Amino acid sequence: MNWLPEAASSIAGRVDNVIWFVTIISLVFFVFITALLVVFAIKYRRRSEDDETPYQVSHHTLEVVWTIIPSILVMVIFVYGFVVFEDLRTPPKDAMEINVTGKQWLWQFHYDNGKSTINELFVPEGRPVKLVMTSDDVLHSFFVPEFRVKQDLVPGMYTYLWFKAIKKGEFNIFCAEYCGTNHSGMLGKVKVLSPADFEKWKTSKEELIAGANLVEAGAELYTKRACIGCHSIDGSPMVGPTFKGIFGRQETLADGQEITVDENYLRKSIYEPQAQVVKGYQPIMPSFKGIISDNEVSALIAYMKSLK
Amino acid sequence: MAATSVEHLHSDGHFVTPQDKYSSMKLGMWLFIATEILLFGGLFAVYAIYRAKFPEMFFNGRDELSLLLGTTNTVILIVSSFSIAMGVTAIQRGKKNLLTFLIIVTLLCGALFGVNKYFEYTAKFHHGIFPSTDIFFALYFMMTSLHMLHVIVGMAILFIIMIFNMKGKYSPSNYTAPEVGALYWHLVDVIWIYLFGLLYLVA
Amino acid sequence: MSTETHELGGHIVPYKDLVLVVTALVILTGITVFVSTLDFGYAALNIFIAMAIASVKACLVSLWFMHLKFEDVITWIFIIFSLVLLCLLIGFSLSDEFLRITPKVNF
Amino acid sequence: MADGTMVEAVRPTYLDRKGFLSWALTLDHKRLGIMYLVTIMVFFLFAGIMGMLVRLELLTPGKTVMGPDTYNQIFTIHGAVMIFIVIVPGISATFGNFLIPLMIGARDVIFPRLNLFSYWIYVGGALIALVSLLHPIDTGWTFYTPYSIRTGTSVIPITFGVFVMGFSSILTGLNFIVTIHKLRAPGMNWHRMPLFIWAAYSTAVIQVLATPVIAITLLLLIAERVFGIGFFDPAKGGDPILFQHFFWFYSHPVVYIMILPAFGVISEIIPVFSRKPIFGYKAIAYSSIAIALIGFLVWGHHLFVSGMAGWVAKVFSFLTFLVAIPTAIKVWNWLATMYRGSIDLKTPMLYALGFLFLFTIAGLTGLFLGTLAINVHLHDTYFVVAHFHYTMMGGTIMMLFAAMHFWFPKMIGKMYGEAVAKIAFALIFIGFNLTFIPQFIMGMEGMPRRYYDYLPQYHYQHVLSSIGALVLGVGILVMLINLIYCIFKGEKAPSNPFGSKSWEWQTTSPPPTENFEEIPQVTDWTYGYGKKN
Repeated sequence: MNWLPEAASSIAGRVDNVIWFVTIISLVFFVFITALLVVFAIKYRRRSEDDETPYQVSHHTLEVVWTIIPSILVMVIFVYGFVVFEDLRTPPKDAMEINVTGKQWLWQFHYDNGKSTINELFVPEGRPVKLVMTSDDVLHSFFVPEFRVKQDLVPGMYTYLWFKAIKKGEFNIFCAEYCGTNHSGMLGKVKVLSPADFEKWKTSKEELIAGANLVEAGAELYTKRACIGCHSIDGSPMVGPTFKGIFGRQETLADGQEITVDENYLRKSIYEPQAQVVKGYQPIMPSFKGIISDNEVSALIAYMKSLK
Repeated sequence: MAATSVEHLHSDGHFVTPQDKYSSMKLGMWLFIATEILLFGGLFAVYAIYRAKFPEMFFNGRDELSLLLGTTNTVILIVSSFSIAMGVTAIQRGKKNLLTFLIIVTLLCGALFGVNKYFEYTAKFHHGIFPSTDIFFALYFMMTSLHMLHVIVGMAILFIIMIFNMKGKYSPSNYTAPEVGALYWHLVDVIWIYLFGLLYLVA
Repeated sequence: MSTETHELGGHIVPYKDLVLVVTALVILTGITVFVSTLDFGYAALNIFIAMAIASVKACLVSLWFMHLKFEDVITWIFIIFSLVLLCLLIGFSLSDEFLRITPKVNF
Repeated sequence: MADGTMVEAVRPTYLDRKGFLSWALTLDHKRLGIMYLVTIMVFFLFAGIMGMLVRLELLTPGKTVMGPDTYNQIFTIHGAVMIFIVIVPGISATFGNFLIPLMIGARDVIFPRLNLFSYWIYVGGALIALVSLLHPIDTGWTFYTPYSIRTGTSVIPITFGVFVMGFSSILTGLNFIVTIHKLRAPGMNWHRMPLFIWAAYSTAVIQVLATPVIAITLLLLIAERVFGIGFFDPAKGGDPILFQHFFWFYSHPVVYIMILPAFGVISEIIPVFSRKPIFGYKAIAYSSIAIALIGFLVWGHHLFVSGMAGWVAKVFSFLTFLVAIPTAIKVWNWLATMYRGSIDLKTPMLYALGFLFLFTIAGLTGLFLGTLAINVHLHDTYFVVAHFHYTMMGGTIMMLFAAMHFWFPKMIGKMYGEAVAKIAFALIFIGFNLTFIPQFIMGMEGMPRRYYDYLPQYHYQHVLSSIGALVLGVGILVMLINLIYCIFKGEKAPSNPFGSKSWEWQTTSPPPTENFEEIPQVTDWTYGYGKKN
């Protein structure tokens, strides 16, 4: 078992040093106390009802020692902890800014050139990145264990965190602040690319999956655009209606109106989800305007049509 | 502080002496007052934060409140507090009927306060002002209604004490209940003194 | 101000003292209303004066009307401790509210 | 010491009168203590089953037995019931009620009617809270805004129930403070009081001064939902973080409401079963007060990653470490009490040793969470879950169980079954560690809490944890069945089976209605074990 996840950011190693420091101190005390406990329980166990015990009520030197030593140790830990915390909280001036919005239940990332992604955060290796974050609805918390960073996203307010990835690869993003039904599904990936790859990715126009037909592209988008968080494809009920057999289905809306699900309804539901909510569901879906392009909507609709 | 005598067991079983009973009841009420300080304190903290955050909202909100009614109510409560304090002194000196009279004065003041509050509230509703209007009015309604609740409870307590007093339960050697009831009523007054300052004056 | 002790251990505050206190309270109410209509140029000064006068009034009520002046030390400890806690609650939450470092946003 | 053991049990004991009303309207602190205990154990079992369901669901990733909404509701009920209905009054209302008057040599608490009233508002509040089971709340026991404002589930009944129970807690605390001030037997000065009384006093101070803040906070939350005002709703200009400040202003001190009485219980048990005076009496007594006072000022350590101002975070971290020191001192004192003693490993002592082991882990993992840099990584992960279960379950509940065995002969007048009780202890101890040690590891690896579903990499620890929960559950059942069996079939208990010098043991078992034949005249402290040189 690995006690700590891989250290993939510049600060992670320093946080780990603090963790190891506290772990060692704790282990020493833990072993010492447990040993005393066991030794006393065995050595001084009652042998007869007439055991004689000393009347011993205090020992000043001992008491001073066992007050002073823990006091010094905890103060050392405190100072060590906040020195590293200070660095965790202070982004370098040249950090690249990426805006993050948390929604029930997806992550949305906006880059400075207008590009935006869902649940996938692309960052270059070796360059500090500052995330400027807010939430659209309730509290969320951005957590990447491998980077040892975490920060709450608070609606109506901006918070930030920074990191410098030092390893290429993919790392999990968790939502660490409870945010409702699909809290545990609010996952994302940080994809750390080499600086060159990152530039290439950033300037590339997002294409539908090359060589794929619309249905296949839609299937890919279903995961990539986080539809999967709320809509099943096997008919099981989730936060939103299932996609299985959705096209052509008769639905009753919250206001009692009856509609048939067609292309226009689906398109509208993606761009203005609150407009026509199916009865029995909470109006909580975020709008995907500006995130999912017209082409992608077409692909998604084609995919939904295929789910009979 | 420990009891020195175990002779005078009250029928309740365990009050050691009348002195102990008296000081215990008072200490109990003071602890309850400490609790009340922190209960209203939560609202004061909310007030402090939003007052600092949205000063304009608070200025505009205050302009909607009637300074005249607020001041009248302040004076009414001060007078009621005074009359019940007089009442405690009266019963300590054995003036039973004076206590009854002073409690009636206090209760009338409390009722008058409530009537004023009623007019204030209805005027607000009439102007389309509700707790949901903005944070200032949310605070205004929360603070004053919670305070009003305390006024009503205080009046109930004093009313019961008055009935017992008329039955002759209290005397210079037994005035614990009037004094403790009066303590609660003064608390209501003190809280209002702050609410008046915060809601009606500060701009 | 003079007081007499009673057999229950309570103190009797004379009528005269109570009348003095209530007069002071009404006068202070008048002052605080008057001051609130003045413009000092700083809103904070108004708050400060209003709260200072309110505190003086609260002290008068608690010390004489509520006989706090004659209570034993444990009552004082609890009341003062609750006030200190209140200040800390207000102080910490207020300072967090205003010192929270939030980044500039350039969307 | 006045010798109460001489008195033959001819006088009626407090258990003699029968009938529902004789219990429901009783003013007797001993009966109220037992009523609290029974009520709390019922809720404990209920919330415990919820906890088992949580562990069952987490046995496999994805859906095991229930959907995400149900899961969220179940962990919320588990947390809210355990915290507000079970552990807050857990020891202080049960054994506090039963023991305080007995230990200080009084006939009852000072306001017995208020005491009865507190019990019934506690029950009333708990029942109001349970109304929300019709459409269970899914916010987590912390009721964080703005989710608690937006969720469609029934937030109002449970928060209102907690509000009502808050008053029970305040009035009980008030009652205890005045009782301890005014009703101590002649000669029972502050430095002769049993340490349980010191702990109960510190607890009562927190109850009286912290509870009103949660009361007003929950009232504001209810007002937000009912009237649509916006103190905590960012959409209306409010600040959701403010709710967290207010919430933790109560809810951190509340962990000391839970744990301080446990410190009191262990300070009673260790000297008796080691036959030695408690070591460092004053240090333990004053550290209880110190914990109560400093404990008020550490609430911010729950908000380190909420975007809190840097210096505020540092002050809170500093105060958090400060509160660790008096806690550490207590552990050393308990260990020193055992040194060169004559240790009798009866069940209560086993629980006490178990407590020392578990609480050491709880305290040391608390250091991780108090350290700012580490807190960022560990906040809201399973590490936190494991940490507070070690304090609450491993600390408070273990000592509640210890107290249930230790004072069982005094409460019921019968002995508990020693052999079965030891087996139950072993199951509980092993099951508990098996449940929560894997959670520390998961937390370090980054598994967030309140997750319905999890990545396959955590599967192995979750399975271990669920097996542990099963063992723990079986252990608790064995313990309870043993105790219930012994209520009816237990051997008759002598008045002082463990040789304690504390005052509650100097009267008959079970005690007579008025506790003592004569109010004791106290001439010494209650820890005078061992041979004076």
